[in-house]
Amino acid sequence: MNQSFITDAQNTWCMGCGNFAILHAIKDVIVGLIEDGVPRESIVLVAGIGCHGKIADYLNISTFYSLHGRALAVATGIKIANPDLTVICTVGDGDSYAEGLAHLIFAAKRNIDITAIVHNNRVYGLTKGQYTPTSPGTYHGKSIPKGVSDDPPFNPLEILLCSGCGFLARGYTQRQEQLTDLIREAIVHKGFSVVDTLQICASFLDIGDFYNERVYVPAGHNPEDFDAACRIVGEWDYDGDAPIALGTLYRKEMPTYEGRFRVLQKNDVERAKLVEKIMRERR
Amino acid sequence: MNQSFITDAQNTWCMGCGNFAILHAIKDVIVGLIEDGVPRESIVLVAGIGCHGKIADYLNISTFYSLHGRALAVATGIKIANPDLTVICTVGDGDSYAEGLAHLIFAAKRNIDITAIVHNNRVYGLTKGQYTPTSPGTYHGKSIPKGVSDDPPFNPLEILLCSGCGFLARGYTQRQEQLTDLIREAIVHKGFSVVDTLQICASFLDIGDFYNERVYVPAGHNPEDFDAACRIVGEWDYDGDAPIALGTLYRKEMPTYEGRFRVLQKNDVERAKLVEKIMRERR
Amino acid sequence: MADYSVLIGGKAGDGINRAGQVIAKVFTRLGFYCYIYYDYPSLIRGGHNFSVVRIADHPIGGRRDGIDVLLALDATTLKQHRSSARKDAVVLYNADLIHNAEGTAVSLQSIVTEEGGSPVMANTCIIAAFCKSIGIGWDYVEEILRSEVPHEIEKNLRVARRGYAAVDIEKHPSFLVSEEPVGEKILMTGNEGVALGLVAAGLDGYVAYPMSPSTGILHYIAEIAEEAGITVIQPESEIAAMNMTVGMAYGGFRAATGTAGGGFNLMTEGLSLAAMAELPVTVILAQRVGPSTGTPTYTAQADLHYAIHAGNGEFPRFIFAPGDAAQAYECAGHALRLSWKYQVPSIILTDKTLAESTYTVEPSNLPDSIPAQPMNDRNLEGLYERYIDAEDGVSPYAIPGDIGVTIKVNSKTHNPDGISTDTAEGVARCTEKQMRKLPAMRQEISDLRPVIIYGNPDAEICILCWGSNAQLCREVAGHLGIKAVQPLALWPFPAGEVSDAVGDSWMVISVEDNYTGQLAELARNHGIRVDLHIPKYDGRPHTIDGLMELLWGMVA
Amino acid sequence: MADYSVLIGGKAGDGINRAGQVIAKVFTRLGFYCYIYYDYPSLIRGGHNFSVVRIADHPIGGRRDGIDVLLALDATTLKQHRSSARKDAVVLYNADLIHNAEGTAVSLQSIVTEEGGSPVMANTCIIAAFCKSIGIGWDYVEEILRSEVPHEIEKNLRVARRGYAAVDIEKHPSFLVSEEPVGEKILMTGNEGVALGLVAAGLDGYVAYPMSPSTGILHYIAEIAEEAGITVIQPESEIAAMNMTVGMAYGGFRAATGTAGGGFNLMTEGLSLAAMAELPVTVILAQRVGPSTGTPTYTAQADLHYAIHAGNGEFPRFIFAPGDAAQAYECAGHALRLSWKYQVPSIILTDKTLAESTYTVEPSNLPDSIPAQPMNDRNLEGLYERYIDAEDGVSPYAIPGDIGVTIKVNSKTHNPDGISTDTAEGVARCTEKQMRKLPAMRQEISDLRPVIIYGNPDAEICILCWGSNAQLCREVAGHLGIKAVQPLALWPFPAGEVSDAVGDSWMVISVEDNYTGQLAELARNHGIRVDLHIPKYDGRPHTIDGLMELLWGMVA
Ligand SMILES: Cc1ncc(C[n+]2csc(CCOP(=O)(O)OP(=O)(O)O)c2C)c(N)n1
Ligand SMILES: Cc1ncc(C[n+]2csc(CCOP(=O)(O)OP(=O)(O)O)c2C)c(N)n1
Ligand code: SF4
Ligand code: SF4
Ligand SMILES: [Mg+2]
Ligand SMILES: [Mg+2]
Repeated sequence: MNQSFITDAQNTWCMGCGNFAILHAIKDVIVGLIEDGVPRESIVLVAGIGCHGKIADYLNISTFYSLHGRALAVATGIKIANPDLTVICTVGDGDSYAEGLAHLIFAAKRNIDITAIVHNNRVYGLTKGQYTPTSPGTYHGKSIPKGVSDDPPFNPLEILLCSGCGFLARGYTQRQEQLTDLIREAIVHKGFSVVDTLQICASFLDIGDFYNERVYVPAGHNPEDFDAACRIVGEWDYDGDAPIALGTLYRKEMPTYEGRFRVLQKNDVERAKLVEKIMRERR
Repeated sequence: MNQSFITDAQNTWCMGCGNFAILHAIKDVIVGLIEDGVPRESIVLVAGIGCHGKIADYLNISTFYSLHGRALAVATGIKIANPDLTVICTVGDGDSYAEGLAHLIFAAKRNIDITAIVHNNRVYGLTKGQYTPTSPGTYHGKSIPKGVSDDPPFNPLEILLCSGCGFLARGYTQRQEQLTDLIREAIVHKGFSVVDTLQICASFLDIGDFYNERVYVPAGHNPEDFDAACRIVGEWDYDGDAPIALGTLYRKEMPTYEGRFRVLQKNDVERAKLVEKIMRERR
Repeated sequence: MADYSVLIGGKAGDGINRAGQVIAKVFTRLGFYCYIYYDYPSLIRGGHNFSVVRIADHPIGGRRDGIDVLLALDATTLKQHRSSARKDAVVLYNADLIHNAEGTAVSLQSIVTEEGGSPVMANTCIIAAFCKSIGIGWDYVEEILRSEVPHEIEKNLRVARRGYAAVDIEKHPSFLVSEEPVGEKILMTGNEGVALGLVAAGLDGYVAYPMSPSTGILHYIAEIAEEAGITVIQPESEIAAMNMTVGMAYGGFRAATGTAGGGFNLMTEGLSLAAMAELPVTVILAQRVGPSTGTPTYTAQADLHYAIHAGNGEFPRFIFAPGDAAQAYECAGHALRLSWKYQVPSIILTDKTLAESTYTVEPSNLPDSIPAQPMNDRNLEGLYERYIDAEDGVSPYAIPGDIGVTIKVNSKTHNPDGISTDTAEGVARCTEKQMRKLPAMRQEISDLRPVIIYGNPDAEICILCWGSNAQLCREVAGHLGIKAVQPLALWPFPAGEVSDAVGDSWMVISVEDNYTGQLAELARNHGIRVDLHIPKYDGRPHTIDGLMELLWGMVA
Repeated sequence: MADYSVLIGGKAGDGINRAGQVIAKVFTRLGFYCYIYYDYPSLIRGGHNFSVVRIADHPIGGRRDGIDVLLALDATTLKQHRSSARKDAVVLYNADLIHNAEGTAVSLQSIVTEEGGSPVMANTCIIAAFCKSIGIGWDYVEEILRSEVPHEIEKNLRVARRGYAAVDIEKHPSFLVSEEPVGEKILMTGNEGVALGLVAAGLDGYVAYPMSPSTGILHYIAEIAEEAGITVIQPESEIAAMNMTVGMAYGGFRAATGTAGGGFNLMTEGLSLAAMAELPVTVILAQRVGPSTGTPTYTAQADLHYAIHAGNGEFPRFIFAPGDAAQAYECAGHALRLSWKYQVPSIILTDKTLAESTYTVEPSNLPDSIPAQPMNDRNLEGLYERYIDAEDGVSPYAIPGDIGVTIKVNSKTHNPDGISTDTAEGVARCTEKQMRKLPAMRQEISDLRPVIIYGNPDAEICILCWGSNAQLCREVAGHLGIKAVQPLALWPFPAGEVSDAVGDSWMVISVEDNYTGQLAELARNHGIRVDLHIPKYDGRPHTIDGLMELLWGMVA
């Protein structure tokens, strides 16, 4: 097996794209996990479709390069089939906040032990810059006709909090070290975890300056305090001009879905016997 | 035109079903609207699929008996095509909180002037009582195997508040008069409005007693106060034992989607001329 | 030849379906063959429900026109079905709701109330009365009730006893030979057949969103899930169901999902994903009247071509279409097994008639066992590549956790290592690899002997049929001395076998529950002549007599 | 006969597509016919992009093998395409990135930097150099640039001037007759053709979720939306897009949506809804390589059967498959119009090659106007019933707001008044009503003269083709003296017309961008002999020379 964690696939992200930071943060976390004894074979990354999804080609671990919007549903199936796996989803904002929003919310509701890293570049990157549910209200891609007004974003973190998400963090691609820590923490958290990652899109929404002026790590924030989490998550609404908190915003341990819903497996012989028994009993 | 507001279609709801109360509340509201000068022809009801959806057969107004989960998307198209219409959606909890959740959230995000009345009987009624996202965590329909634990509900009102919903009310089918008022208020509200209606399902979740002991109308609640709305909406999580507030919980006027996004229509001759002009200019 | 039809009718909520099952049980234990057709509208209480229990001393799989016993829990039943009851029919009716009717009156409600029972026990009461009226001894009735009634058995027995006492033995030609249990026949619905077939073939996970007429599979698998060690999930939508199923397959679960046409629409994206990623999934598509929401509780066979072509792009798949509960068992098992063997999606096409009808099954006639396709026949020496080029297109299957392997699956066109490619060679190779599976898949179907001939194999007239119509046509063919041909597998289409089975019939007639004649078209597209199509698209299956009449009209 | 191919290549982000358009514009204004094939992988910056601009004095619609002019913005372009350039080809390359190559070196980057331009202006520079090298005068170059370059024109002109100055006039056979604008030819992509056809036929609303290669339609309609008075919406998903489109139709908007195969999967539920509710919607299905996500920016024609059968249940629909921009315009208009006339869904099947290639269109050859189907031919006297039985199956269409009418539409089987039914008669009637539309729909297709014959109508060899392959096959047929037949409408399939067009050809060969031969199968299913299928499934369209060679191989 190739021991390197980056494949030979040609990288086709734009220069300056925030995806590089996410790729390397995830890679570093994985290397760390393996050093800590997690078998490399038990780590699975599920990607959506979009610029972000290419990470599946670049990371030399087991990956499922899935559908636009469906990564979380696929990942749920994987985790249920084998709860011993460490399942990480890399998804886009178009991917998981538009096309696949329901799967994200239900993953939170179920509290399945999966980590979703949202590459939130706030545009549809791969299809050339249309607006997403987290684009700034004033951002007009090519699909919004002239003459119509803004379509303000929603705040995905608030929605996630209300959906029962037990771990919520916000990272930023120009804070790669912190991002790495957040991803590690999210993966280690038992239960569903989301790292909304503000990602620079060099081609369509290159707003590093905007972020750099506003991001901060809230001092003394207690992520176990739900109300505090709500407050901090509500500070910036993904549209206007407000401080943008980075870090672990909320954390709560709860029983996981795969723990609650997976039944004890039987082998094929036992199942065949059961079928026989059922038939016998029906006489 | 048949002047009666109830069709001749045979009603097939179970005895004691809360849908009757919703049907009559909506009918009364519509009669009132018409008395107030709203043309009967300009009222459209869009129903999902489920027991609730049968209301489309029973109400003698223009209706679109649509798909399970898709009523809000269909209604959005209708409202955009003709903003003069009063568009009401009657949807189920399985319908709009599971299958069609994304459409509900995006209707809220857009603030399109549609009213969604959720017949929240907290089960899949028509398919025989499976659990929905708002079923009590302890409710086990036939799709949950023995030997697995509860799957606790989410709180749809919190999700709606976070999605930008500008009007949120909770009604109850054993408070028909109040329900009627809430539906009227929701329809009159300019922008997206939701009336989550706790509905008795006589066959699968006949918990009138439970509700009757807990529902109350909060005194002095100011629905314009977002924080107060959050508090009151968070009181009961659709699972445990807590007081259940009824009434208008949140209200805020904002620019509507159809106002922001619909362009001035052109007629066919103007369009044909435009095509000619474009071709000319391309030379 | 004994051949009787018992119709029991009432309102939704009266337990009509259950009552039909109990009646069928009475006779199955005695060695008879039963078939129950259950007719109900899409509602929970009220409306008119009825079950027709057909009882015969030979294998059956459809209903006949005439009714020998009419059990009316309400007035509607009597009104709607009196005319189809024979002159000498046994008629029992609920005297609390019906007055002055011919037949035997039993005051069901009064009895139930007097015994302190719940309203639904009226059906126990009328069943007992019926048993008495055809001469069945009380002990046997009690035995059956004890084994079949899940709740409040003592109260039920009191009610039954009263019903039993309320009638005299009628002078009905008793078709009972003895009250001793005979043979090992059991009752099974099509949905249960599918479920048990999947379990027998090693199902690990079932994920489904409720939708008639497939919901019975979800309920049944959930019921036995703990004992069978199967994880059952009802997710937020069919899209989630399908993609979770695909995810399970990647994770090493043999998984399936089920739905009807409306939900299947939402699964086609995941179906195409499964194909591209070469992950085995099995989908049950239980057909009902369409388009769109259509008529949820009535039958159709109008999604065959859709199933063949569903999902963007071209890819191999298996499609099976069983015709009764035993075939459902067998086909479901093979679908799951072959999906895994070839790493392609499989579809089990059923229809409402098959899914919700109850059939007599003789367990000894079922295939010995459907071998679960083992997941450990993998040769993972050296560098593992998920899509390594294999002569037959099938690459070794590894699952995450297998020591030392990296498994990259991909919805995009990919190289053998699972990494995306868009070069001309890469794109072409990706298609060719999948298409190379087809010859072996065809052979696999042939090996199953997928085409069944009923009736007179040398007849000049041949019926072509599929799904639930097959058993009906079998009977019709028997009566008319003609031939009926049923392909059990519809894709890859066993053209040679169908062609051989049809032979040089002078006239080939397709009988299908659709408008356009989908099997007829499929056969024609494979060079098989079909002269006539008998369409049926009103949601009701043919009756055997109705079909015979139509055929006479056509061939005479 | 003038027939030249110019290849310009560079990285994504270098503006290769735009550069091809400018080059084509230079020649279109001079009366030539142009065709641009644009080849790019699915990424935003980097990777290898190239455009082949073919320029001829006769109508064309595909690319040839040999390259006459090679414009290399980077080394990859030279490396990949040098071998397809003819010996005497004009080669211009970027001297800042490429050293020691044959041809003329222009220091694009240096020039751009010196003039203070942005990197993308390198393409302006090389275009000017190219114009010089084939003898085009500066004034005309400046004129074209002024009309075609949207931003920073003065800077661009400075850069262009430097590029122009950097080369001598080569001894290339000049194919310019004059620099005077001639005729009224214009350039149009397939996507633009679809968009303009819809607008011409009265489109009120367009709702779409981005997906290659259909996105161009969304962008273009959004661009002209304000002027055209069209509401354009990008919703949360394709499911929303489709159901909003259906809602718009109910509300009185002529509406359409567009997607590729992956998104189309998600639209089939709404398609079936539109059918059952009898609401007119138009869907553009722009094909790309599948299954699943496949190869997003490469071409395929593998969703034809899927389009015919998509959606549960059986229902009538129209399917058009245009082959160039002019046909796209015409077919899109007819699709929208006929959808409304018959209140059925229509599908416009395109493919990546058609959607994103640029074609020369002669506006005077386009149909005069595509009459928008009026919505006010309604006879609403008396009691209005949405689905009142009509002899031809088409009931009067009212929209909410129409005085005095109640309009009940329904996804469930319904009575004429739109209220649900599940009686046998109701269910059958609902199907029959829809199916009664088919004869008139067939006639409507016939009236459009839906099958085009190219080449020698009496030839013994006949190519059957569809979509973007048609123009290619037209040329091939011309060269080889054989016949090519293109059905423009694929459903209802114009079997008679195709059969007549094929005539008694001695050999019929289908040319399609798929593996299985989907048109071939469709034709065969309608009794039309197809002897051979030339498959192509590597995402690239045939070249004219490549196809000729293959055909020689086959027929010789
Ligand atoms: C069902 C479906 N719809 C649309 C697409 C086309 N598509 C590919 S990438 C993409 C946008 C991706 O945006 P986002 O998820 O934000 O990812 P990014 O490219 O910004 O990383 C879309 C719409 C698709 N592949 N599948
Ligand atoms: C796409 C799709 N999936 C499933 C169904 C089957 N179905 C019909 S009604 C229903 C449940 C309805 O539950 P809910 O929306 O809560 O309405 P209720 O019956 O409780 O009023 C389902 C799952 C369907 N019609 N369409
Ligand atoms: S388009 Fe944006 S997100 Fe995509 S690769 Fe380029 S910079 Fe990154
Ligand atoms: S099942 Fe429940 S919701 Fe449906 S009609 Fe009966 S009582 Fe009402
Ligand atoms: Mg994005
Ligand atoms: Mg419900």
